[in-house]
Formats: sequence, structure tokens, C-alpha cells
Amino acid sequence: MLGLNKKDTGLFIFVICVTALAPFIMNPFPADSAMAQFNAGYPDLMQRFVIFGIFAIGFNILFGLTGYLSFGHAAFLGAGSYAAVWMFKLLSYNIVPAIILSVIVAGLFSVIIGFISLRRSGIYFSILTLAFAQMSFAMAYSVLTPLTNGETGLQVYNDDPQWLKGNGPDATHFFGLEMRSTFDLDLGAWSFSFNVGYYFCAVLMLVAFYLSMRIFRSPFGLMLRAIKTNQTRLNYTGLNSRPYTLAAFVISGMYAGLAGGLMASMDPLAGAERMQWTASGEVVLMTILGGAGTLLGPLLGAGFIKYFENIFSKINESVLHGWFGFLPDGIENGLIWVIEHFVGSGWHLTLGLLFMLIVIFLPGGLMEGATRIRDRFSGDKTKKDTEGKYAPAGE
Amino acid sequence: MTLIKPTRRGVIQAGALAGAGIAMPTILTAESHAGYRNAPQGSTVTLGFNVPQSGPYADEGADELRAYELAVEHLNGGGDGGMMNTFTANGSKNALKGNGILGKKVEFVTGDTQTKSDAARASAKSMIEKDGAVMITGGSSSGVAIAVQGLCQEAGVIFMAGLTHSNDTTGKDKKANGFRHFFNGYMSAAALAPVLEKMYGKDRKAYHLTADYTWGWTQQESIAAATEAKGWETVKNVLTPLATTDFSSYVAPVLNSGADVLVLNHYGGNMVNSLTSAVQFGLRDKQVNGKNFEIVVPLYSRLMARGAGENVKGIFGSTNWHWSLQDEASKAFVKSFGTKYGFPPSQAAHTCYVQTLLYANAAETAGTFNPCGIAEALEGLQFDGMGNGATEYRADDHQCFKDVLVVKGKDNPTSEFDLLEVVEVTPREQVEYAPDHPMFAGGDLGQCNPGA
Amino acid sequence: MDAILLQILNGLDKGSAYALIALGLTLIFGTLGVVNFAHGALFMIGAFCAVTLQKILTISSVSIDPEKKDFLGNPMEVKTPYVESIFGEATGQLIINWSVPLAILFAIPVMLAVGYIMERGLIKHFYKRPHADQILVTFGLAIVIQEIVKHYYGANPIPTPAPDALRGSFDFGVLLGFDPNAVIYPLWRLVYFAFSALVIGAVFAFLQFTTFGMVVRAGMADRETVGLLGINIDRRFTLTFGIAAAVAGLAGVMYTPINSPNYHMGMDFLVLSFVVVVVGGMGSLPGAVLAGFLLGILESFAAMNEVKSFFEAIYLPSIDQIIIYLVAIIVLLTRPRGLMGRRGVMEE
Amino acid sequence: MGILEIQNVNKSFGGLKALQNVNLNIEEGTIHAIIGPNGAGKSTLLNCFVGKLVPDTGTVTFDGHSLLGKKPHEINQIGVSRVFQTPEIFSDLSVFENVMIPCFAKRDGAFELNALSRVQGQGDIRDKAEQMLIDVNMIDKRDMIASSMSRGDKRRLEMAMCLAQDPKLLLLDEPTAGMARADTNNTIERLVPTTQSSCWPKFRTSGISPWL
Repeated sequence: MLGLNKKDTGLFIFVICVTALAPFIMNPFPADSAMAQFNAGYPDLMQRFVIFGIFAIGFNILFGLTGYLSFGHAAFLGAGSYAAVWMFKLLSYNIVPAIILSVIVAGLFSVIIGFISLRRSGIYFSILTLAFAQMSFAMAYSVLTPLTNGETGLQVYNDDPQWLKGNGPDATHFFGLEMRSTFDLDLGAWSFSFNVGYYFCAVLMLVAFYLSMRIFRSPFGLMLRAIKTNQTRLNYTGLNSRPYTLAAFVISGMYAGLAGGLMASMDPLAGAERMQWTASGEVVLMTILGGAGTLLGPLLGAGFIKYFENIFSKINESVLHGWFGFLPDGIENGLIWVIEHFVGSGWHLTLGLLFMLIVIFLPGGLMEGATRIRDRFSGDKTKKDTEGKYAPAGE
Repeated sequence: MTLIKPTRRGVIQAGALAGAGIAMPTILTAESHAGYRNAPQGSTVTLGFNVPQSGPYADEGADELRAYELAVEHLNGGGDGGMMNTFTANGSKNALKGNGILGKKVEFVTGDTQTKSDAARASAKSMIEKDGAVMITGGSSSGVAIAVQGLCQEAGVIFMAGLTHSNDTTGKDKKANGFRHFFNGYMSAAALAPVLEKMYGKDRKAYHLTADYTWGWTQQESIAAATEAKGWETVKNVLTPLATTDFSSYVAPVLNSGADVLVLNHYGGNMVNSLTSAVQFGLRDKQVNGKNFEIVVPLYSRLMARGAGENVKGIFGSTNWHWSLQDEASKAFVKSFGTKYGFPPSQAAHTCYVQTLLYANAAETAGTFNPCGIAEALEGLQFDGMGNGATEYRADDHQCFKDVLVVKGKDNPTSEFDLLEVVEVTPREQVEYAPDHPMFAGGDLGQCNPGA
Repeated sequence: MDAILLQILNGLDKGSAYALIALGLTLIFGTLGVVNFAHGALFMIGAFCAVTLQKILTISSVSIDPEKKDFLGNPMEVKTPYVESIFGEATGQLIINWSVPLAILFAIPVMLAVGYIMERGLIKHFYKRPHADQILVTFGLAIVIQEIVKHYYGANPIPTPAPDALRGSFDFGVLLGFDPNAVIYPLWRLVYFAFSALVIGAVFAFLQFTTFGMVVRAGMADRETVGLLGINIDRRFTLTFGIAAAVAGLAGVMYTPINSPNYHMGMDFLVLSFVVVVVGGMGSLPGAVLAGFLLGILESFAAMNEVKSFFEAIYLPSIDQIIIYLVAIIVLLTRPRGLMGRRGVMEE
Repeated sequence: MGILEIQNVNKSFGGLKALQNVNLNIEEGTIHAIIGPNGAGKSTLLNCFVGKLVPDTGTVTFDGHSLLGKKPHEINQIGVSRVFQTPEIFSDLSVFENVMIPCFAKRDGAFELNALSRVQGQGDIRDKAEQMLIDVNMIDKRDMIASSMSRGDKRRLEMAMCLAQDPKLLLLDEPTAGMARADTNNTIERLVPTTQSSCWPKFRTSGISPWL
């Protein structure tokens, strides 16, 4: 189907189903139960899952396939966001021109940075991309304030021109369909939110995922993988690796721009921190954590990190008391004292520990974990799957 | 936020879809018809405390959180009541009853802003969308405050700003749903300038080091204008990158620039490091133009000042509130905070505590949690007994006007908390400005948004 | 002229911190082939060794002074450090006063132990793993270390002053024939520079003149061959890691009086130190030192008002914001492997 | 006029003169071997043909094109393929993919952004690669990951990759070193027919190679 082989079609249908049913899957616990804290099915976080999914899928096309580790991809995300917010300021809250422009701007930006940075490889390439991104961040935070609104972040003001707005809505919309519209469904104790913005992002994420599958299975993807394993041989085989890497860089930059544009479309504010090295580092971590070079891995990694950031950081002492209130006081306090270090303001600690545990025990990232579980259940441990899975993160 | 009201048909279809899995689901629509976003259901009301828990301001965030928990305890009738006993609104006793707000028990959710506008907005959104918070408060930087304030305006909940000092928060970025109790750059400058004139004379040449982002600029602009009005000359203003950790390169040229005062428009870690560098370079031991060289830190944070150690001794600055104030309200607050946590509260804790009580009181007087009702109750509110003397929430820009403290690093601290001494309480009239003052112009409060 | 001299001094000073961190980082790259994102955390641990020693020395006996009142009006607790009661007040205060230099003695064994545990417990298993895995695991470790420190010491900076005798500033210019007060420089910063030069010199001498150093250098050149010679390279690599950790730690200890340490200072230096290492050239020790000082000095010059206005005139405002990265880009584009890098190291 | 002409080529590394006034003229359809002891400059000479090194002076012309200053992929596209001394293959890819890549290079040139077509759908490429694997007797290994093969197999694979491009000039650097005897013979059998076109195998070590 759609030019995919049977296995990929299966995977794609699986992803479509999960994304479509996410409002149910993310909210497994009744809304009033103690476990509701772990529910992630509210619009903002679900949007973030798919948006960062797009970002990571794109990054994986560069890093997972060619092995070029960019430490500056956040710059494209930020550039995309700024472009989108400017479209809101100048034209209207319709997100279509905003998203188109954000992809174009990020694409152009990545052509320039990629063209220069790809003259070097290995860590030299990483540092070049890092340097460009950090320069963009520093300037967006200070000198470029007229363009970026600096520390505060670019946002839409009432006195902005918005030439095409007319009587259009006062919130981001897709030809009148507001991104923030949410339909809440209560089923007994359960509550599920269906948000327009989420489904809009989800559709684009599926398109992005589909394109990434096609790229993985294309001769172009084959060349990219060849670059990762032996660039010298590729050159002596008559192929010019530079345009291939540049194309991969620009494609992943455009994915980042799309993600940035969507972020602004869901929440029309673009902050400079989006370009900081920590933001670039985050997408690197997402990709490696999920499993670089795998199709599904980046999505998993993005979901994993965003889940921790948004859910674990919100568990505070009083929530813990709510959970363990039934225990005798001494045990309750002891238990809370221990757990407290890992949630709330200690959520970073949990994240750091999980990074270490995953990379120590699952060298191929979360995808390797998934494969192991599947193999355990199917009882077929010898089956080697060379079509769907490529060597994990490489140098 | 406008929600699509599910039509009858839509509900039935959705019910049929989901009903396949669950027998006889009860179908309700989440949104009550209260006419505003996140109207509290049942016997509780949820407030969202959005503070930095990681990053450089984590300690300040932790102190804010302590204050919020104390405020919630007091609102729910626990503890000794703190400033609830001294707080008077519009000349009469406050409307708080110690049974929660409007009879609903106060619950809260917390989140980590990470001092990044993106993360802060994500956290605030999850409080609004997931936890049903009807008010968001907190924060320790202006960028975050402005970002979250904008979000709350769109979402239709009230934002009670925490520590934010930029003129823009109630200037060009003011919002109808946002309220600031904390003072701002202009007020700091207006309070500080007369004291500086008195201490250091009219004929001074000032060299400014300024953090190169919005807050730094507005702070520098304010202080330069105020001191120039007193006859000072601004020799130079040098912008320092946010990421600077070692300020030696910026401090080194100061001594030979002809200036005899150094103004450090820095906050937090930047302030600690630039002040430390300035003292290391021996600036304070020197004489220029026949006068002692002086350093000024317009915005003090006691928590951060601790990081600079002995370097703060004798250095002037301003602060929103200090625990050593001897009015009844401050004493009551310090007592309940100190008894609970074992150390005195910071100015960030104070402003957050006060904001929570103000919100609760506004809800009580308005008789609703509807943001528009609350805004109406807060606008023009005259209150006292909150540690800052008689205060007004100005309707035009939602900024509190109150006395401003000028403080000095204490020469002989008696304890680790005793770092600053209040040298002057600048009366409110002196720091007041017109709503259309050029430094605050350009903004638009807009309409209050109840979100539904 | 005096302004330039001042900025050169500043540059050397910043440069020494960069160089010390980068030196260890490139040593770990070169010998072990590991990308250590936890190296900034080692620097931070070093700084907190000084903080810890200060805390240990000021562990106090508590007595109640009914005369004084604390902030709640209760009788105040008066603390007398045990050091003062044991050695007498004057000696005790002197010891506390000199806690930062004393912390060097404390930090060396601590850092060697930290390095040993890190290498044996974690890094060892990652020699053959891809760099991406190394980055992820060491980054995770850095976060964990950082959070632990934050938990015990809080997020605010903690003042750790230099000894009184070294706290003032020093009229450096007079020595060189400038007018008095023209070039005044903090004493402790001069101490920091001298100390760094000493440590850098010691590391180079160690690698140059000892058998151990020879094996390490050989290992940097060709790990497999040295392994084949039957030399127990692994044990030596463990020690190398320990040395790198100790160098970063010492840099941290001595840095505390310059800027009060906080839990995220390691992350602040991490990116910068990678830039330094790469500009110097992967796996080149002299390169790391050279690049450290070069970037330190250029950064200082970029902060000068004259330089800033010059660049503003050619439409490059706020040059000090971007100078480090701009220099990195220029160096890497003109010299493919940094200033002194070797072919083939970390190029895949 | 030969297909490959080398005139007065000099190359020195520092003080060491690796090549001194080398002149060569290779006719189409012939097989040549270069022999010499270690360090004689054989590899240096080869490197000057494929763009890895640029001679200090002299000219290298192939089929009317000067090779000086050309990038490796450009030289390959003119028709020069090289088998390396230590096998250079795409070790993370399957054997079949390894052979497909040169087929793509032959068909599509140095760069082609065929990001949305499918490898599966490239019938001509697949047929050609399959035929090549049959020719070198490796069809049974087509789905193996290249790195998991023996050294001899890797070498054969590399040769298959070069042959798949129908090069006008084939440079072989010790093509049979490390191969089992049978494999060596297979290789020779496979090579002989191709020499009808212009191939120029090169053997570095004397003695081992049965060609000398």
C-alpha cells in the first residue's frame, strides 16, 4: 500500500491507529483517581508528543542514516517558529501560510548552515553546527530583539497589522477551524479530550512519518546509509557524498522548521530558548534514546522525554501524600522522602538515571527494548530482521 | 478558550463509538455552563503554582513554593493565619473566612518553569488543561512572566505574577487577565535615585553594566533616567551577554573610564558574578575624581546576594520587601513562615504569598471565580496590612503601587539571613508614574477573557 | 595600551580555566576515545570539594546566647567551629580562611577516586560503543551528579572566598612601568593563572618524562598496537582518566573564589570546553592548551568597548556574544582538524 | 595513444621522493602488473590515478580527460574503478545492497535525489546486481551483512562492486591476497573475460599472485 512493503504498511497502520486513538491511550486512568497524575491525554502534551515526534523523525533522517551528528538543529526549529509567528503578526491567524513559510525559512537556513558545516565531518561537523546554533540563540536573545522580541519571545499583539485577518478568529486556526477547540468526552469516571490542534499535528506527523519511511526505503536512503558505513568507498564508487548529506541535512532542517511552525501554530509564541544548545541536545537524546536509525525510535524517544518533563515534574509532595495516605505515618513519610527526590523538582534526576540505564542495558535504545519484548513473546530469538532495522546509533 | 460545545448528535455518536467497549457509559460534557474556563466543580478549587524548580533560580522557586503552601494552609483555615489577620481591603477587613475560597477547599498543582518561556507555558497549559487550574501564579523572571501572562489571557484564567521586575510586564506586555504585585525597574530607579544623591552627591559619573536582554535594558533605561535627573552623568552603558560567567573583561576597563560609580543592571547569577568581579578588581578601595568609587545594584535579591558573600557589604539597591520590616503584617508573615520552615521568607516568597491572598480575597468579594469578576474586584483595590503599607492595584495597568525599600548590604550581619538593612522606605507618591509614561507605553490591556 | 594589557591578563585567566578543562577532556578523547559529557561535572565536583571542605571546617558546636535574638525573636544560637575550639581561635580562623588552597589537598584524592570509580564503573564499558551512546550515558551521569549536588547544596551560588592575604588587588602595571592604578589586577586571579600554568606544566612533564607518560602517548597514537605489546594499557588508562578528573577538579577548586560555585557551573563550561578542544584539534594536548588561551584572550578583547564599536560599524553588533563560536567556525573552515589536530581522530 | 597516459609524474612527501619521472602508456584491452618491493611507490602511483593524491608535477590523462585535481567520484564516473588493498566495502549493509550502490552510480551519475522512489522497484538495478552476485558466486550470501563475511569474501564483494560498473580501467591492489586457493581461481576466472575490455589489474606483492 502507498508504495510500502507489507511490513512497513503494517507499521504505518499501527502508527496511524495509535495516533488516532491517542486521546484514549494517553488517559488510561479515571480522571479523579490518584493515578490520574500519570494521564498525559491533555491537548498541550499530546500536541508536544507529535510535534517533537516530527522534529525527531527529521533529525533521524540526518543522524540515523548518515551518522552526521548535528548539535544545532534547534536553530531550525526556532527559525521556523519565528517565521510562523511573523506570519500571524502580518497576515492572520491562519496557520497554513505560517507553516509553509516556517518550512521554507528553516530550509533556506539549513542550506546555508549545512553547506558550510558539511565541509567537515565527525565531531568537527558537530561543533560547527553547534556554533551556528549558539550564535543564532545569542543574537535572537539580544541583538535581534526587534525581530525576535528577545527574552520575552515573539508574540502577537492587538496592534499588529494582520492584513488578511478581517473577521477571522482571534486564535490560530485552519481555515476557521480553531486549533484550541477541544471536544471533551466523559465516559463514566474517564475523561478524554479530542483537540483539533492535536489532530492537525497528528496528520502532519503521519505525513512526515510516511515520507521518512519512503526515504528510508529509497535509493537515496540507501546512499545515506552507505555514507554512514563507508564514505570513502562511496566516493570511489563514483558517488558524490556532499549533495547527499546536504540534501539529508536540508530535509531534516525542514522537518525541524515544520515542527517549529506547528509549535507556534498551537501556541503563538516563539522564545529564543528554543534555539539553545540544550534544545538541540534534547532532540539528539530523543533520537538516541528511542533508537537512532530505526523508523519508530525517534517517536518513542520524543514521547518518553516529553512525558517525563511534563508529568514527573508536576508530582509534588502533596500529590505523594495523596497516593500514600493509606499507609501508616512513619512508612508514608519515609516512602515520600525517598520518592520526593525523583519527582517534582527532582525530575531531572530520574531522567538522568533513565538515560544511563537505557543506554547501558539497551544499546539500541527503546526500540531494542521493544524488539526484545516482541522476541520474548514470539519465542523466536534467532530471527534477524535486516529489512526493517538497521544498525543502531553509529559514529 | 472557546470549546466546541458538543452537539447532541456528536455526543451520541461518540458515545456509540466508545460504548462498544464500556457498557452503558454515562455521558457528560466536561464544561459546566458557568460561563468561564475551569469553573471549580465539587468542593475544591485548584490553583496552579508555576515556579522554577530547575535552573539557576531553583532556590527562589522553592521559596515561592513554600510561600504558596503557607498561603493555601492559611486560606484553608490552618496555621496561625499569617497576614490574613492584618490584611485590610478598601478600608475594611478582608473577606477571607479561613474556609478555603468561596467555601471551596483550596488545592494546588505545581510545575517547573525551568526559567524558559516555552517550558513555563507548557507547564501552565498542563495546569489549565489537565488539572483545571483556575488561576496561575509564580515565576522568577520577566520573560517567563510575560509569556505565561499572555497564555493566561488567551486561555481565560487569571495570572498573578510572581517575581518579575521588567517594566514591560505591566507596560507594553500588560494583559487584562494579568496582575503584578511586585515592583518594577522604573520604581526601583525612582526610589534609589534620591538616596544615591543623598549618599554620593549630585556630581557623579556612572558606568553601567547591563544584562543584554529586555529586563536589563528597561532597568538600565530607568535607572539612567532617574539618576540623570539628579545631576549624574552616564559615562557609558556596556551590554553583557546573558551567558557571561566571568565579568572580568567588562569590569577591568571601568576604573580608567573616568566613572566613579558602577551600576550593575544584573540579576541572579549574573549579579553575583559581576559584583564579585567588581570587588575583586578593588574598585571599592579606589578613589576617582576625588571621590570614593561606589557600586550600585539596583535590584537586590537576598537569596542571591548570599552567593556574593561579603561583597555586598555597603552596596545600595532596592527590594520589594524585606523580612526585617517591623510593621505588624510583615512580623506576622515572618512569624508564620519562619515557624513553619525555620528561616525567614524572601521577597519572592512574600510577593507570591500576597498575590495568593489577594486573589482569594478578590474571589470572595466578587462571589465568583470568573476571571472577569476577579479582575473587576482587583482593579483599583486599595489594600493594606500586607507588609508594604497602603497599596493600590491600579486599574489602568494592573500594577501595584506601594512604598519601595532602598536597602544596603549590611556591614555586620548577625546571621546568615541578615544581609540587607533597610535604609529608606520610599513613599509611594515618589515612585508613581502615569499609565502612559513613555517607558510603559505601547501596550494594550485588552478585554478580560473568561475563556468560555 | 594598559587596557590591552588588562584584557590580555583577563584572557590568560579565562584561558587557564578553559585550558585545564579542555586538557582533561582531550586526554580522555585521545587515550580512551570517549566523548565525556560529564567532564563539566568533574569541574563542578572539584569546586564543591572546596565548598565541602569549608563546610567541614566550619562544623560548629552550638550554644544559646540569650542576649541576641534571631529573626523570630527567640534566643539566638551561637556557633563556634570545632576547628576554633581545637586549635584556638586565631589558628582556627586562619585554617578556615585558607580553606580554598587547603582544598587542593582534599580534592586530589577525591577527584582521583571519582575518576577511578567513573572509569571502572561506567566508562570502561563504553570504549567499544558508538560515540552517540557515550554522549548519552555521560550526559545522563552529568545530570545525576548535578542533581545530587543541587540536593545537598541548593541551587544558589555559595561564596567561597580566597584567603584574606590573597584577596586584594595588585598594581600589576607598576611592575611594567605604567602609571600607578593603570593596571590593577586581582591577586587571586594571578594566583589562578600561575597555578594553572603549574598544573599544565606538570601534566606535560609527566607525559613527557615518565614511562607511564610514554605509554599513554603511545596509546594516544595507536591504541591497538600498544595493547599488543603486552602492556597493561587498561590500568594505565584508568589512571589517565583519574588524572584528567583531577586536573578538572583542581581547576574547579581554584576557580571558586573567582565565581561562587553553583550546581550548574559544569554545564555552563561544558559546551565551551568542547569548542576549545575541537578548535585545538581532537587528541592534541598542546592544541587544547593553545586554543584555551587563544579563545580566552579573544573573548576578553571582544568585550572591549573599542572592539565592540568597531564591529558594530561593520554590522556585527554584540561581537562578544558570538566571538567564541565565530572563531570556532573560522578555525574549523580554514584548518580542517583544528589548530593542531591529528588526521583521523573523531572524524567519522 | 593509450587510454591511460602518465607523463613525468613526480611526487614527494617531505624529503622522500616516492615517484620520480614516471612515464606510462597503457593501451586499451591490456593487463598490466606493477611489481616492486615494499615502499617502492606502487600505492602512491595508484593514488595519483584515483584522485587520492595529486602529483607535484606531470600529467595523468585518461581517455582524453586530465585526472589532475579531479575528485575521486568524478574519476570513477569517467570509468576508473579501484579495489583496495584492505577491503573497502559498506560493512553495515547487506551484500546485495553493496552491489546495488555501484549499479546506481553507473545509472544515475554522481548524485540523484531519488528520495521517493523505492529500492524495491528498481528492477534493472536489482537484476544487474543479482547477475553480478551470480557471476562472483556469492548469490547465496546476498542477504548477509557484509561485515560478517570472511576477508576473502569481502574482497570478492569489492571486486564485484567494481565490476558492476563496467569500468574502462580496473585497478586492483593485491586482489587475491588472503583468499582461499579456490576463491583465487574463481576470481581469476571472473577477471579474465573482463579484460577483453580495458582492465588493468595491479598486483603489489610478487610471489603470491598467480599472475606473475
